[in-house]
Amino acid sequence: MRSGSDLFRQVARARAFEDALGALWREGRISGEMHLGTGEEGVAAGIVACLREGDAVALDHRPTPVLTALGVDLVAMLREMLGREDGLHRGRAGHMHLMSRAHLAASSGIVGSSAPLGAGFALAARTLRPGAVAVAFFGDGAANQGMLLETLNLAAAWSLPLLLVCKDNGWAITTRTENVTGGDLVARAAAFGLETADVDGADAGAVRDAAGAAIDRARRGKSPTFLRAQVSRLDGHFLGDPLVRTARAPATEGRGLLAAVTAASLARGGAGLGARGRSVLGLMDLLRRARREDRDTARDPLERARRAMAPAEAARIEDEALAEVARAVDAAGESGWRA
Amino acid sequence: MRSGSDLFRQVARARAFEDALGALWREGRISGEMHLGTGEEGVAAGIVACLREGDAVALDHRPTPVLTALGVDLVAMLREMLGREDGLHRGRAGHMHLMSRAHLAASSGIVGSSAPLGAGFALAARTLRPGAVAVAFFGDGAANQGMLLETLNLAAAWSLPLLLVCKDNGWAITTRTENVTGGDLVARAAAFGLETADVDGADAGAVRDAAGAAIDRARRGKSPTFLRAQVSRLDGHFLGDPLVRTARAPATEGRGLLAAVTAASLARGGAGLGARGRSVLGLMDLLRRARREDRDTARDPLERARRAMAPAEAARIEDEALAEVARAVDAAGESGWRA
Amino acid sequence: MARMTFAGAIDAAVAEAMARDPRVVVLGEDVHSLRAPLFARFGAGRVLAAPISEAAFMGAAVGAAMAGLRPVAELMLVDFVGVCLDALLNQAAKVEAFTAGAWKVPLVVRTTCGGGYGDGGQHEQALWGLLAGIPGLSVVVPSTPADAHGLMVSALRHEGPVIFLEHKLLSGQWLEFMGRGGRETVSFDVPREGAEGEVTAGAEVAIGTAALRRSGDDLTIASLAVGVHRALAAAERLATEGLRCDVLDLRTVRPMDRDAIVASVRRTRRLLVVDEDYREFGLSGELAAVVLEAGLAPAFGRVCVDDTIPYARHLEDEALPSVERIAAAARRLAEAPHGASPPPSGYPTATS
Amino acid sequence: MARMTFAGAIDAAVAEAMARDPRVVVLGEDVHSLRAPLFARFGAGRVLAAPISEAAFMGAAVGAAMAGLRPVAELMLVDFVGVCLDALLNQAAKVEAFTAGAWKVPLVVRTTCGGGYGDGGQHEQALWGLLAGIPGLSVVVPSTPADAHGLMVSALRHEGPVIFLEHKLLSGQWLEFMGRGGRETVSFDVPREGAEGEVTAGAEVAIGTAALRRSGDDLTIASLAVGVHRALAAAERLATEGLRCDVLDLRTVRPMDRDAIVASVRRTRRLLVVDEDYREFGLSGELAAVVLEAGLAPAFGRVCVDDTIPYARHLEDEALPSVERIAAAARRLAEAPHGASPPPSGYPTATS
Ligand SMILES: Cc1ncc(C[n+]2csc(CCOP(=O)(O)OP(=O)(O)O)c2C)c(N)n1
Ligand SMILES: Cc1ncc(C[n+]2csc(CCOP(=O)(O)OP(=O)(O)O)c2C)c(N)n1
Ligand SMILES: [Mg+2]
Ligand SMILES: [Mg+2]
Repeated sequence: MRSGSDLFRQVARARAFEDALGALWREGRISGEMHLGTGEEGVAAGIVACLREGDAVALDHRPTPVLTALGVDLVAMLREMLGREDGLHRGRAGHMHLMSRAHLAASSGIVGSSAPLGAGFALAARTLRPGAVAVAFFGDGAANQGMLLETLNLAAAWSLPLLLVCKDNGWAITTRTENVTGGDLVARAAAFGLETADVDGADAGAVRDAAGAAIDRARRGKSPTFLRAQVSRLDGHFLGDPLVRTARAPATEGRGLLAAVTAASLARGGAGLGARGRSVLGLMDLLRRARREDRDTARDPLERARRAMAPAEAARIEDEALAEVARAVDAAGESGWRA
Repeated sequence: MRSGSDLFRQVARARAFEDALGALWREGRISGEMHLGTGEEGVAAGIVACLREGDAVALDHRPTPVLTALGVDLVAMLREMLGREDGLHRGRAGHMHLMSRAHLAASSGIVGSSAPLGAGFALAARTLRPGAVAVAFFGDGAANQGMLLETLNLAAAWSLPLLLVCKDNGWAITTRTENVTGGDLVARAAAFGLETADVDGADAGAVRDAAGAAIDRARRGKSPTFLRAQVSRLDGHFLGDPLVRTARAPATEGRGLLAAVTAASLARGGAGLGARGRSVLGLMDLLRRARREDRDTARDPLERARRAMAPAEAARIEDEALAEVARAVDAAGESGWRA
Repeated sequence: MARMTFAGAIDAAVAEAMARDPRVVVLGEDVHSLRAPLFARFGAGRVLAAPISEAAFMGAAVGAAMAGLRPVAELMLVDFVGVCLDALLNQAAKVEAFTAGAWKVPLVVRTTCGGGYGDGGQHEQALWGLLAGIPGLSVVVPSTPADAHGLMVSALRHEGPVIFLEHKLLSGQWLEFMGRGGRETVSFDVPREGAEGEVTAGAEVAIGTAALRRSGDDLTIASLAVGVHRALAAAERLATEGLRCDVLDLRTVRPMDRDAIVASVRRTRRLLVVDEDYREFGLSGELAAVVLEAGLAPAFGRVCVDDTIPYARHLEDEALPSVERIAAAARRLAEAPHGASPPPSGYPTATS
Repeated sequence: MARMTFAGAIDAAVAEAMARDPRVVVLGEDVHSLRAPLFARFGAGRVLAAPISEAAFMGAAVGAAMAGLRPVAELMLVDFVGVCLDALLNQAAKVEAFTAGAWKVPLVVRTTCGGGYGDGGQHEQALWGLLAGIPGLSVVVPSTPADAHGLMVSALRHEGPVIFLEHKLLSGQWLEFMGRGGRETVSFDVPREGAEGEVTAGAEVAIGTAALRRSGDDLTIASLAVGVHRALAAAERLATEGLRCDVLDLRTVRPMDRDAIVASVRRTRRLLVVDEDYREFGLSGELAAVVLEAGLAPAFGRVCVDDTIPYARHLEDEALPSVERIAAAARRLAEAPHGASPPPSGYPTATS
């Protein structure tokens, strides 16, 4: 297990990398939906700190914090996301499908699919590499996806060396998980016969400690664990998230939407006033929450980790991380190759 | 709600019908996999007793006890299973797809699919027929199917007027549910935010009482319920179940299988002795259980219901049921139509 | 007549149906925000935000349709159909057949498809061939706002299940959502006639009818959705070279408008299929069968997607049917004698 | 050489691979009893009985294959693929493409298909066309014990995902399980050459190679699985009428053996596809495209399944490709001039 400054370094590296991705995306150099992992860096750092060679990880649509912590080459990843022939996957995969066979790490953009994938990694670990484990990362929204629910059961039934990590940010795109979820996710997992843990995902150390116990158990062939890490979504669902944009600038960015909603809520034919009112209030509440969480420092794992460090040490490590990523961005953008 | 003798009558009718199906199947007049509902008649009778016009039921691969209790025409059903052009569905559907639009009843042979179907019935009920409810029937094996697990959540999240009935017979074909299931199914459902009930499914009255409370709650728009009814599989997974046949007559019916298993367990290359032994013991245990449950009277809902009745009354009702079904079989077999 | 965007034209059809018919409900992930105007007007009872449980809510939509509602179930991307195919394959598509016509499933599945904005191979598929292969389903794929509106009007009145595919490059709302995200720094090759146009409110477009978008006697280009616009651009270019093309917009994949295809190909004796779906075992093959069954022996070619769509924009552009690829394939066909296709270049053979 | 049943030939290939290679594991519902000999020999660690959670265990099989195992994942019936398609469509089929070849998924999906024993429309589908439409998958459908063995041997050595379809009418074990159930009172039209035959243990049959089962210059009948045997019987009958047929057993659907098809049709100039899968948007259409692309213009016909398979045995017999339907279609093709298919009788048209 790594020390506090190691954890901090991984959180800082991950954040620097995510921020670099944000800049590249805004410049139009990364295409499609870019889901940043900002807010999840503590989970990534804490869990990767417990892993060793031969362990495997299955990732969702926010794979980068875990991949940076695992030590996957930053330049190769950046080049991949820039769509370059010299990228990690020669530009074939993109941000939702970053993989590294050497690290036994694979991501997928289908919500929930990381769970069965992780179960398979765990099965292979048990069969071929006794003592090795697998970790599957997913969100709270994914926890309602059938294949994931099936995997909670499968992991328990087969007693797989698997850690299921739910990065619970309370959101699935524009849906509040509490509005579409029955019961509590930790209790749910426990009812499937899994061990459970519930931690503050902004606290990398707490994550590391909880995951460490679970992973040790898994290495010894004991029952699998569901770990819920409460995190915050610092940059909306993806970059350019219309909810965040509307929340930030209702008068400009949100104008079209708000006008359409208002007109519709007054249109002839439809539900009664009460139901219409509840709808409009519901939408307002989403905007309010989106605004509150937008780059919310209170639940920022980087802020949190920084506070636990000597300021000078923290600054040095952050500078190093920023420099490392800046070098990677420079290297990634180097010519010698053009689309 | 119906009285005890009404319940008994439905149990007796359902059993008479299932037995008639068994005879027709053995005669080769019904094709394919014939899953009888023997052992589940108490559940069917108890729950249908709580239903009224406008309610809907979604059924699995053992639909007939519920359909007979609902009053679906026996002759039309028999003709359907005989594959006749004058059958309920002109021979297009067969035993796994019996439906009745008039009764809002539909069955499906895909394990777990009755749950979402029932949720949809419940949604339509709430929207179009306030006060009406839907019931989804399924087995314990189905409780590990993704779409069913998703439906536990959906029912809770949307607060649907739905009763989810798990006919728990401990089996899925040759698999003991306990061997592939984490946790307890009732606790699992509760963790999804559902109300729950756990009853002896051989006791039609107990089923009726538990279902009655749940259905009343649903009619009033309160939270949906998961009801587990413990039942026994009296005729194996389907008619001709090789497990049952082997258990009944290991020396004749099971000879091929047992010889192959023995040879394989001694073959060179493979697992160590311990693992092989556990496998063989596991298979023996399945045979032992299958033999024990084969037409086990102790957990037979008909026996149970009979005991609670005055013997003469019981005999009269059973005779009526047998006569009704015998007439239906005669009528179904009437010529005037040939394939 | 009114000018509408592609997505707006669909929304208008849905809104009108909801206002008229209380049985019409919308359900799916994020519909409260993606269809915020409908949510504000019709309330949470008829615009139901679902968890990420496509199998459950799609199956529920089937049940709801059987029990009297007319649900519009939204599957965010057709790529996700793999988690809920059973509801379509074994339930929605089969109830009518199982009941010999007695019980129908008036369900509309509204879903997005297609690429051209760099989202990678799990988010840009077409998959209409896979869905059209299922007897019992209708599959429609409009290319203009008018057709999008008219086909949705028809779908909402249809007695059976209809899969309605909305191409993300035509649907400004989706392209903004998944591709642009408010950026000025990216651009997409959006077909203008597809993204916005005149719409007659309430005007049906019958399911199963193709539309001839351009006439020319030398070659038939059959396509749908974005492919139609690419084909029209290619035809324009080819016309300057003296090659005149029919451009047939299929609009519906299943049931296929065999008559329209046969009529065109009988005249042109050359058929080029432009299909953003995977090349093999799908729409393009079916069109080959249709013309052969009609006793025609056209020169035949196809411009399709051959493999998993790559992420990189330049690779994606090569993978998706482009004006260049279409024009080149058309020229090859034009050189071939009637009834003899030129050997397709670079196809892998099974024994290689 | 040894005489084996169809299922026995497959089991033998799996057992041999398991004995040789500790990476080979079997998982699926009821495999402890359905593969009881393997379970007894290799233990629960390598023969894993799964809950009815196809999406989870199929996805797990993909992950296991990526992480070093060679799983044989059993999907009881291919009809159930709707609950786990995502694992095949978006995971197994795409990992190699996403990683530009760096990471492969050596997964075998063993599943049963096909009708002929009265089990109804949700349990007798073929669906190989749907699966073959997915780039990245291989799909094999053997018709004899030797091919079943040889294709399983190849599948177990293959570096990518292979869907191995086992027809229930050929596989005595499955037919007994789902159709006969120990009864003497029922009978099935089982092709004898398909159900049992000589097998050379360990002999590979390469994926992607068709086999010519019978030669004749008048007409090519292309088929697979049970259809091959029906086609052979029809060809026998047609021979007495002076019509000589090539019967081509495709064996693999994807990748298609284009060369074998083209070579045969070039000679016969007539192509009849006999396909137990749904007629439209699948294998039969793809074969039409293959011959057109090769510059051939054969008379073309197809004998397929048109709609949801009905339960009643007599209706089912009419719905599945039969010797009678094949022979009748062949005669129609023989009467047509080369390059002009006779109009197919009774197809619905989209505009009707
Ligand atoms: C099966 C499937 N359904 C829907 C989507 C679209 N989608 C992408 S991310 C997302 C939300 C996921 O929520 P959660 O799992 O909580 O992760 P978060 O984005 O909050 O990190 C959705 C619905 C998808 N990719 N896959
Ligand atoms: C999705 C799916 N997977 C597998 C099957 C095959 N199958 C039919 S019944 C059955 C067992 C079902 O067990 P359970 O739900 O407990 O019902 P029971 O048969 O015990 O009444 C299985 C696996 C199926 N029909 N559908
Ligand atoms: Mg979330
Ligand atoms: Mg059971």
